[in-house]
Amino acid sequence: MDESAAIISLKEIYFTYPRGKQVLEGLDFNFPQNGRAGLVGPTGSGKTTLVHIIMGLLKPDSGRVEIFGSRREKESDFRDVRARIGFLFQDADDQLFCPTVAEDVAFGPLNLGVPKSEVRKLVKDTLGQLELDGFENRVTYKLSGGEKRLVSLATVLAMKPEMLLMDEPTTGLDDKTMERLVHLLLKSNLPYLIISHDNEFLKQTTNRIYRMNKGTILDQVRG
Amino acid sequence: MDESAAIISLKEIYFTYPRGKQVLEGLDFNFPQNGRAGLVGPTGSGKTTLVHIIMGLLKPDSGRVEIFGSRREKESDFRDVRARIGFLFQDADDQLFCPTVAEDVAFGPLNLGVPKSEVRKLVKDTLGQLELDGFENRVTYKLSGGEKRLVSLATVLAMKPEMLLMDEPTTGLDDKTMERLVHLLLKSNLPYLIISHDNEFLKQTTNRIYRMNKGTILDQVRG
Amino acid sequence: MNFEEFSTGSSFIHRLDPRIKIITAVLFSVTVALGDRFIILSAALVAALTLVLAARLKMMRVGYRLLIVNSFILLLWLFLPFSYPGETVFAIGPLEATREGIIYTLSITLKSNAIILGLIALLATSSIFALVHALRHIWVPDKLVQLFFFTFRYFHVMHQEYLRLRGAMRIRCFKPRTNWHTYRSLAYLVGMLLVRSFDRSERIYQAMALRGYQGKFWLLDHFSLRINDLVFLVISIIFIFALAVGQWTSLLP
Amino acid sequence: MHISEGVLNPQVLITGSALAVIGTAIGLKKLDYDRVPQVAILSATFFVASLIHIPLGPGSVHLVLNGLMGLFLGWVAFPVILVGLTLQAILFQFGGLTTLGINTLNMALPAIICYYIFEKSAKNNNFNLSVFTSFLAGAGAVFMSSLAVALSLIFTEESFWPMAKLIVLMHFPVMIIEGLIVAVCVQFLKKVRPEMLDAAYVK
Repeated sequence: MDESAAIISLKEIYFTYPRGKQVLEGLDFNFPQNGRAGLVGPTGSGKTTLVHIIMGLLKPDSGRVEIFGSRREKESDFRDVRARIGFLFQDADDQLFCPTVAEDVAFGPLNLGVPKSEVRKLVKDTLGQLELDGFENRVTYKLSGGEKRLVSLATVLAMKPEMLLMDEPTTGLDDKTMERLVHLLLKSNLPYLIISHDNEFLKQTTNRIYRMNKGTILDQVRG
Repeated sequence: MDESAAIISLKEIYFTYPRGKQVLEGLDFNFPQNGRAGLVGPTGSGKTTLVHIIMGLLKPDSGRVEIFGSRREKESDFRDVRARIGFLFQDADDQLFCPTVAEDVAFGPLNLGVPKSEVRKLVKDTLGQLELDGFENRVTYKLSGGEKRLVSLATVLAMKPEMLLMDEPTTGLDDKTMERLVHLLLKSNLPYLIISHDNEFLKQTTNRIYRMNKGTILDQVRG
Repeated sequence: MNFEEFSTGSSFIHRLDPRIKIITAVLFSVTVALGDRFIILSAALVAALTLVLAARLKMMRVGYRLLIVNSFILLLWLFLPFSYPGETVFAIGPLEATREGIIYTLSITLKSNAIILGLIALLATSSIFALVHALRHIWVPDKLVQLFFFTFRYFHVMHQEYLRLRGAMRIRCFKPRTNWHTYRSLAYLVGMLLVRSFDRSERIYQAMALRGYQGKFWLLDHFSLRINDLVFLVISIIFIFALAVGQWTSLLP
Repeated sequence: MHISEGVLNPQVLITGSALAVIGTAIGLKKLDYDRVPQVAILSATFFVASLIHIPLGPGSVHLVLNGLMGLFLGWVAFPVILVGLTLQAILFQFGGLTTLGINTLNMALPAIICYYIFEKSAKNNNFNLSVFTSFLAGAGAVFMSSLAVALSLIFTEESFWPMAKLIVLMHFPVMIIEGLIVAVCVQFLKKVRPEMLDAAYVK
């Protein structure tokens, strides 16, 4: 693959947790522009660690992290990354921390400096895009599991990301919400990388699978 | 099937969640003695609800629950059920709460009144049976996902159950732990019912599949 | 488990601006707590009861709440009438109940129930989230309001985790008794909940950082006072003022 | 350990509120904005834990856990306890609005005293020392709180004496249980997640 075309390019990444368990051992990873891929592997193989390194939530012991064509090292380098890559947590409850849906969706844009006057429209549009019209004043913690997942996707999309990273987005989803999620992903024109155990879901949404194994990645294109 | 030979016999079970969603609609289910079966169905079809009803963690709105030949209605009726059916939660983290492996494995037997002097040996034997020798003083919280799964199986086996119920036991397991689990199940002589999405795993461990659909069960024997 | 069982309803009290309800509840509670004249306390109790009725709450549930809260008051009845000095009315063995003691305990009972009913009618009829928004609009420090909000938000999440672990203990035949095994196991349960809350708080903090959190929580406006709110506020203030006048002047006999 | 509305006299209520405001202000000052979510989730967990019934003979008691809160939070225990009590007042009508100050003070002050006396030794690596002092922190905080409740009543009206004595006596078994639970809980955390004890919740 042409590395210059990669959104994310990791080289020789090593990472060890404070308690001494090494999880990444010289990992190389290139994520292409317009890629739509799944990331699979058993629990503890380092999938979550990897995406946390991409988002700058963990710092590798050594190795080179390049995202959107720039080298990323310091905390400040990642501010730009976080504004441009939307990250969906495994547990939507971790992501929804504002009282109402509208405030949660507005939180990111307001932090990015979008004026309050525009945010209201942005919130409405984003919710509309996910067919969550009228959810503005719903109380986040009272939403169902599926609704929480979609709203947390809305909080991320409201920041107008250029790419999505998702950690097990299908956990606990009923089939209907699952279908909606598949539909939304397919009609969006964003590249994305999805950590998932759900092969059926990956088959529908991605055209490439990366398999993690012993701290490295095996690339594996599916027809 | 001869109902008198059933370990579990459910009749006309209805169950509705507080939020108003009906998940079981007149479900009938007989689980035979020495059965080794899988329970499959789309997410949200009520599989977990069903096994929680069997264990007495949820009470059906109406219907008849008969387990080991006795009708079970009150909380106290289920105490005996819980001592005799070992239940493995979907998420091992929800099952393990003691600081060390030994204490977690000893918890069930101590509740059943096994004298302390015998518990130590029981813990050692159970761990040995799962090839977890020497795990006694390991901190459960720090185990890997696969190890946690095996330890939670140990906490259940230490209670000498007459049957196993497992909710998605393979989620996130690496291939090696998966093989170990298959091996352990096949060599045990316990009947079991496994909720799983993993057809490969079910093919190796079970000889009958129950399919849940719209709040009822279709029985389906595989050759 | 529904922790906000009175907050869903459509009575005019439910629809009042929570800022108005908070202000009224505080003024009412303080006035009644400081008062001691029977007629005033009785008027307050009647007013609070009227509000509860107007809120059309399930009276069985309100009664249940009162019962629990009055257990402390019941304890007072076992002691105060006998330990308060004054003129003896009746005696049980060596214990002599005094007129003054009975009056004092009765006044505490009236006060307590008036305020509790007031709280049920005014505060329990708003969702915590509405109250949080209201608090941010009045004099309460923002950091405290954030703490209040987050505590309630994650109370539900941690309560679910608690129920799951408790279910896992039940599945393994745990039956709490007065013994060391029980205490140790429950201590482990508390410890495990704390560990999980710690891990979760790290994840939430990360989620906030990823969305550009820089120490500021934003407030989108939700409230606009309506005529009903103002009418209610004016009537309540007049009523509470009347209570105060009755209490601290000699206008009433 | 709440005192209901309507029991205490104005002097006690006002003194309690004034001191609680000061304690809360100090606590909030020592709490960074960044730490609010972390402290709040801890406080939510304490709130959940206080709902657990602990069997005792034929009845049961609830955990108070203000000693444990003190070990973690120091002065931040003030705002955390204030928040907890406010929620209980709104959701269950335990305690009330005018008693928020005095009830907060009665629980938070013992927590802070425990913080200053026992924090270092409870987190010490010496097992026996840690067990002993965390037991004392758990039991001591409950004891001091029951004493504070008793004093609040007696300052209101001397006739509360017999009842005040009973309240302190009734809390003796609670003290023991609370001490045991806190001692085990601290050892649990030291073994399972020692980072948590080192975490800086407070400036």
